[in-house]
Amino acid sequence: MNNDAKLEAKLNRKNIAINKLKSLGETIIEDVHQNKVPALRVPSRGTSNIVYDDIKRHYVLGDRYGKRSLGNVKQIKKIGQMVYTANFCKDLVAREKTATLRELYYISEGWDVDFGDQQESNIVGEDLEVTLGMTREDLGLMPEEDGASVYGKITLQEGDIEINALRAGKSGYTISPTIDEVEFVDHDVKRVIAVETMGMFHRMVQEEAYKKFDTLIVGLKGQAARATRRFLKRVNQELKLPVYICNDGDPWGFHIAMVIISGSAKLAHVNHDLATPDAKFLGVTASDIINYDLPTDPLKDIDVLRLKELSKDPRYQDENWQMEIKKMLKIGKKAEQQSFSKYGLEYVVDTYFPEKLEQLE
Amino acid sequence: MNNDAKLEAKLNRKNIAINKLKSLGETIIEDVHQNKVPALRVPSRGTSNIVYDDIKRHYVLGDRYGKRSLGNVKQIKKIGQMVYTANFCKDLVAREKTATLRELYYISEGWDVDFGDQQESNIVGEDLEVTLGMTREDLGLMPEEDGASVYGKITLQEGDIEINALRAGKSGYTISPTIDEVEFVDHDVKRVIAVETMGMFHRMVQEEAYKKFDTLIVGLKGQAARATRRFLKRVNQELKLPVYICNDGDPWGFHIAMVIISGSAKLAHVNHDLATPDAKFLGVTASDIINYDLPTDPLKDIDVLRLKELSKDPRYQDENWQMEIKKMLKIGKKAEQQSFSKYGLEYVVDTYFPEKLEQLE
Amino acid sequence: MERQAGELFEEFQELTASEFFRKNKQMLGFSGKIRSLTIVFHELITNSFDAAEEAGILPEIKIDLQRLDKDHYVLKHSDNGPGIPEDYVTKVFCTMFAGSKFRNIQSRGQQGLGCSGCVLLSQMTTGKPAKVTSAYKENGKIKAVEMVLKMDVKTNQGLVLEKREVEADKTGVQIELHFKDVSYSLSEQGAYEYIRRTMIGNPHSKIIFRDPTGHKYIFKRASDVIPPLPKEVLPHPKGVTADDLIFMAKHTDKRRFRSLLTSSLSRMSTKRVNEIQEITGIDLNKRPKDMQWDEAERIVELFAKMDFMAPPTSGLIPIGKEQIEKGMIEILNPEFVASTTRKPVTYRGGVAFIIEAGIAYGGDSGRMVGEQRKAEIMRFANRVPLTFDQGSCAITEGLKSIDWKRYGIRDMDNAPITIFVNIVSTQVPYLSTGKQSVAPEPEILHEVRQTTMKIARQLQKYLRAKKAAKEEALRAKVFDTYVPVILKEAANLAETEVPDYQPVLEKVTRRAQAELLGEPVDEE
Amino acid sequence: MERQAGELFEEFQELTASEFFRKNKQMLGFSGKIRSLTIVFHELITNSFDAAEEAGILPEIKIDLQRLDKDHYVLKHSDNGPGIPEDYVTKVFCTMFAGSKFRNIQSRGQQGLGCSGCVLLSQMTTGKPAKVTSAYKENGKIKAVEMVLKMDVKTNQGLVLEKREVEADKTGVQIELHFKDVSYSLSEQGAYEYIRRTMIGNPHSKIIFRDPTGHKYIFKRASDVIPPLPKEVLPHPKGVTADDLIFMAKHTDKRRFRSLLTSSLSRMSTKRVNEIQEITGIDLNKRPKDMQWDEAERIVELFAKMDFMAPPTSGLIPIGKEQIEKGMIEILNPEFVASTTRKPVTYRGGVAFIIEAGIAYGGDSGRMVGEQRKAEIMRFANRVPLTFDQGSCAITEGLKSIDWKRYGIRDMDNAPITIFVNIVSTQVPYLSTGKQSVAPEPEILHEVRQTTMKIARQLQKYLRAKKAAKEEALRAKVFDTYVPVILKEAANLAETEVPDYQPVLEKVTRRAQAELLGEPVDEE
Repeated sequence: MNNDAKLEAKLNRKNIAINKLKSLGETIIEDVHQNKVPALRVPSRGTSNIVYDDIKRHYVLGDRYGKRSLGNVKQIKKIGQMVYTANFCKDLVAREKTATLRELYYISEGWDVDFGDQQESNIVGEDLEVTLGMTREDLGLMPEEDGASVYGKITLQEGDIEINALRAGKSGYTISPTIDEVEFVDHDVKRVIAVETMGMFHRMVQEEAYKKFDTLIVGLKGQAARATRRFLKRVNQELKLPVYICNDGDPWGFHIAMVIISGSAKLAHVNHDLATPDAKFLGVTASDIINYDLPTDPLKDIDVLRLKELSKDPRYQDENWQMEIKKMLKIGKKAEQQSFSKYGLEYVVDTYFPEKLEQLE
Repeated sequence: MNNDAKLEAKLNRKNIAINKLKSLGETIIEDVHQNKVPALRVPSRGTSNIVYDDIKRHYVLGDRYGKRSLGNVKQIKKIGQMVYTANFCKDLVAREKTATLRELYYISEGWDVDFGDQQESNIVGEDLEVTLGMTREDLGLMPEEDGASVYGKITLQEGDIEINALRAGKSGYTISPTIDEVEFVDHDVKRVIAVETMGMFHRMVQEEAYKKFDTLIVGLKGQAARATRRFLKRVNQELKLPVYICNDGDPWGFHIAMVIISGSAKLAHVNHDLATPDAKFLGVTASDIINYDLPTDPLKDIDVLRLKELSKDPRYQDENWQMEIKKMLKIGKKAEQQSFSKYGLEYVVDTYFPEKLEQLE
Repeated sequence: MERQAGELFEEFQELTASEFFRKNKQMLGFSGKIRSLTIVFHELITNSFDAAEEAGILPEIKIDLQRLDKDHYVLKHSDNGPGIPEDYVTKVFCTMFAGSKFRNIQSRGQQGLGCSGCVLLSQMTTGKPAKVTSAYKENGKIKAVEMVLKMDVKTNQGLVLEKREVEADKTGVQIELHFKDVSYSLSEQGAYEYIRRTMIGNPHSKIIFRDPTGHKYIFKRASDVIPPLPKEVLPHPKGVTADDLIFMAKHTDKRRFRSLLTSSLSRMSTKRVNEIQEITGIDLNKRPKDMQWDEAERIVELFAKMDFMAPPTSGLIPIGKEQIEKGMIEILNPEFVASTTRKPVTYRGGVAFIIEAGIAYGGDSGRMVGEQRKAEIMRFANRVPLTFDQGSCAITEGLKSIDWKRYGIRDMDNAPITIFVNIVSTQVPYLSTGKQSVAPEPEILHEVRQTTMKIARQLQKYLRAKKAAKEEALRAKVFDTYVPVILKEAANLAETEVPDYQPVLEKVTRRAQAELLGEPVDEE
Repeated sequence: MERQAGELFEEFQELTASEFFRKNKQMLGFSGKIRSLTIVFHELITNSFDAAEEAGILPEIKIDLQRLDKDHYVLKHSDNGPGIPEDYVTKVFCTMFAGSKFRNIQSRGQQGLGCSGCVLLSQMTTGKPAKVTSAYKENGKIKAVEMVLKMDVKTNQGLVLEKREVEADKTGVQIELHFKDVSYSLSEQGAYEYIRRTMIGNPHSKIIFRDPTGHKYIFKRASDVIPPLPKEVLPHPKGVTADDLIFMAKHTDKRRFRSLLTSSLSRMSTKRVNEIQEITGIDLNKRPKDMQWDEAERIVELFAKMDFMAPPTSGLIPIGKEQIEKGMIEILNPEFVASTTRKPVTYRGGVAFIIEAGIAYGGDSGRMVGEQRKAEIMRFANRVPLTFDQGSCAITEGLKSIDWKRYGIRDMDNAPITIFVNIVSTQVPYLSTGKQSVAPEPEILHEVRQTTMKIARQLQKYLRAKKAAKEEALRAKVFDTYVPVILKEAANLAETEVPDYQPVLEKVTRRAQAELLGEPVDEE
């Protein structure tokens, strides 16, 4: 994209958001004119309306709706909160500003229909997302948390600033919540490797894994933030880079990878923007634990429970996952990423990654 | 400092570390030659040996020692772990590498005296720090966690890479654990404002607080990491910049500030490298809660307990702190940084900060 | 050094019941100072009630408890019952195992130990004799006698120390007893609470009680209806054991076993007897005394397999819904009360029983503990309050197993509620010697639950209606407040004028009311 | 319709003790199938023990329990005691409240209800008569008689259905009883466990028990010493009530009250009697029968204030340290055992008692629950196991209040430990009717704690020594393993040669040993 196209795309996103928000108000006013009790149809986010889409390979929302009616005592406050929040967002988008959900919550103090607690304002934020079919980032509502750290040969543009993720410090470039406003200017890598812990991130930087594997290194810091997932999806789609994920070898590490790959049930309404179905889980697998004779901890009750849940999850129905889950249950053990240090600090980069990448590519 | 001087300083640090580690081994071998049972004297880190130093304005270790004797069944393993760890660190420093405590733990699998759990290896790491009088970063043992985010007009050098913290993305430059290897190249700011949450950080970036106040913005992400504290101390000492801290208005926010200012008891042995006694707490104070009529939550039992603890803590003996703690206990309420949004998103930058900075400067 | 048997048996002796219980007074329930006094109240009050009702008199009891010294009390207890004929006075008060209540009849007391036990305790702790005045009708005229009595434990007989005829204008018995080693207490297990509960279970009675501080409590009659007298009922075939049959056979005046069966058991027709004869092959024409144990056993085994009509329930006289409510209102002054009496059913195949229950909410319901009212459970068996051993009792267990949240009581323990449950039966299956808790037979548990749940639903309805009234006011306010501001904001969002919303506001208010009242709501 | 008193008393009747208990068998402890059978075992075994010991015979009991049908058992119980003279057989087995144990003497049973209660239960549940064979010496020759007996509850007397003389070569009683509605169980409250515990409390006895599966358990005698016969002891002045004094006065053959006092109470000298006369002003020369209640009361009040020597303890016969340990070793085969018997002390001012306790650790100590051995508490009163109501018992309470961690037992509940506690007294203060738990008198609690803590210290010493032995081996290994590798690594760190560390290694090993043994360590 050239700069004009970029600007246009940005303006376009802005206009769509404003129009959608406006039409929400119009629906209500139109109902009043027709002497009907105004009501909004909000797609249901209940578990029974969250469906795994085999084609898209991630969770999507089904077609069930809930109602927020002005004529219902329990719903009237919600509808009020939605309208106020919509006005607030419209103002944010118009002024090209953002706010956190926490700020939204405090802002509501001045409203006639305020939020009882943070939980309430979070829900209304999501209601707005699903009702309008837009992510909350589009509406100017940003998460508090920053995304992952990125290290490697990629150049990004935020506003009029160009950032080289190889020259942003040893801890790399931090993906900000406004990742959708970032453009990819240039890159010289063949793949992306995301790792669960910053300990592993720094190890890879230190051992120059970015050179050895022509890779971007992404330090997830545990469960991947929305911005991180959006970033990974974008590098995968826009730059056609394969994405590999390497986490701790336990059900929680598995699932951090899976949420990147297939999205979460909770965010079914935005998974199309967040899931990267082509991303691949590199390790640590139960097979790795055995093959590399890693130091382990015994599975706790909660780990076993979680593994059994995963084995029934539609996202894990692939043969390989099933096999790995069974194997882990059988050996009754888990291992951390960093446990490769048993063989020396360099082992993971010198031996493990090359072997696993060869298998997957 | 010119480049030669820098290089020399770096080499110097490296040599000191290696020599200190080496002398640890020599002490033991010397004892054997003299037919004595080898024993190491490790400064005690028990609470009774942690003393608040009124002159230095932070906690320091007292002069009590514990013994690790080769002749004591309970201590022999500890002394073994220390010697092995010392050898490992010596190798790290020599090769200019770093490792995390987690990696140290796994590495120990190959030793004859390994660690039972992570807790044990952490303690031995600290034992080594106090025995040698060096920070663990000096010994190549890095924390997992990254430090704070920094935004504003400062240029840093990591190795041969220069980083401009105004051009590292909206989330700024991330202080890496190896902050001591970073040089300050240039800056154009008059002060540093550190804030507790990334929400507030992004608000300040968005409202261009860095321009309005000629300031660096530091996003602490809760309790400040060692690297962050080291960074703040260095900008305060080396660049003579005043440091202001703005946190949530509750005992935990108070204490995040206080640890930056006066150090923690737990790290008494390295506070001389970490504490910034001239840093100032900007808010949110109990007075702010009243003066700005902020949205509040009632103090919980644990908050009240913590406030009462703080009021007895030697670091809080100054009149102002005592007054603010009493006031908070009296109103029985606390408030978050972001609660200023009650008056609109810009209020905190447009009104609160200017008013408070004027008071403090 | 071995000794011969003869030597050893030189000291062999027999005790009378009185001697025995003198050594084992805890077997009469006299253990602990508070409990001992409560048991005394219980024995004397139930005795007076039973006597008055049997004679068709509305019971009225006066109790005067004076404290002479730390643990030393004088109890004066007088009733308006039919009195005791002179000849029986010593037996009633001084002979253990003597009484008129050994039949298969619903009654409050049952052991023949009650009154004589009180006299024994008095005598053991103070050495003082009992003073009894009995006024009774003989040939239509009132005769009254005052006696001073001691119990001779060696013979299990009363010794009359003094006796004189006195004047009396109405019948009744008065007894005066001294006690030491007992204690008057206001606790849940104390004498005062015993009286209070007694009044709830017996609203047709009146008790005037002067406590040791001199305070006089008058518990008024809430109803003037004397409960109908329970009739003696023949045992049901499913409720007898082989031993019972043999015992009947031994003490009958019937000539044939078949007539013994039909005359001694309920629901036992000639047709049934023939069936029994045919199936068992036992000759039922034989004399009762010739009945063998194994024959009795075979008959009882057959009983278990046969279908009989449920036992007759004419012997069971519940308090009744109206009376229970009167009693609860009189004593608890609640804001809501409900009660119900179930139909008779049986446990263990053949023992009939009735459960009745009441719930009082608000007012003086519940028990003050410190500053707060807590829920209280009042257990009764045949109108008698059960004071001790509540843990394992079927009533407690049944009530605790109810999910009170379903009935709108979120925190049952801390609700201002009194729950009353009475089990009525000729044979209440007590768990322990003291007759203070009912065995958790499945049928009894089931009935306790069902009965209570039924009235709990009424309580729920009441609480819900109370809440609904509160809510209606609230709702109207909600719409009035929110509709205008929301529409203003929506217009702002749509960048248009605020429309006239009066018709919509009226519509939603109307609909909300309908919804509240459970009427159909017109959906668009 | 009012009825006159006379009418109402037409049905008045008196019951015999047997009739009474037939209607109230739970008062004899017969409630629940398992408990009923355990109580039967208890009554018969204690009776046999008491009889044998009184006659100076080492007890040996054979018990044979057959199951005929689901709930139907036949129990054959025979002992080697002195037998019962023919004339007393029906009284012992068929008359309630008859017995020889109503004196102030330490004995196992005490109520005069035991054997006749078992016969009553048998008869009520099966209708079968009891078969008794008694062989006893008369004028030096053995005479034996076999009787078939029924209890006539209407008269509280035995009916002899059959009787014949039989041959016998040794004395003893055998009884055969049928039971229904009882159940044999291996649970903690069942009959088997009752026997096992009995053996620990009575190591001088032998029991051969054939259970319903036909398995024969032989519990061997661990000791050949017959416990000395407890003597009857006069009551201590601090232990009597006014009622007791009056009762004594009534049934004495002394002519004067002063001689009654000196002859009926212990520690009561003429000097003391004179003191009493002087202080109370009561003329103690008067005839006992003239003693007034208030005079008795004043004397008892004075007793409370006077100092008396502790009661004589010749009446108290503990099992003794050696015997307890023999019993525990025989039954539990433990790796460690300790026991102790305390000196007599008194509770409530005048009742003497002795506490003795034993601890067994390891082996078969404790109780298997699932896969794990859990601690068990065995409570005894006068050598008789207490099976029920353990919750409120002074023994349980005393043991639970001990801080076992102080004695090296971290998780008491899950330790392989059996704790034995026996209280010996002429008057064990039972809490409940069933005599299954001891009242928590402060003095008893104190003694239980002190006694147990004393032997717990011995256990602690044992456990510590065991642990120390283990550790010593471990320590030597630690030094051997670590010293070389640490010094190698230290040399590596110092970039120098590994020095000769043999002397240092020897030094540390020596020092560690010294430390372990608590000897002074030479510090540098």
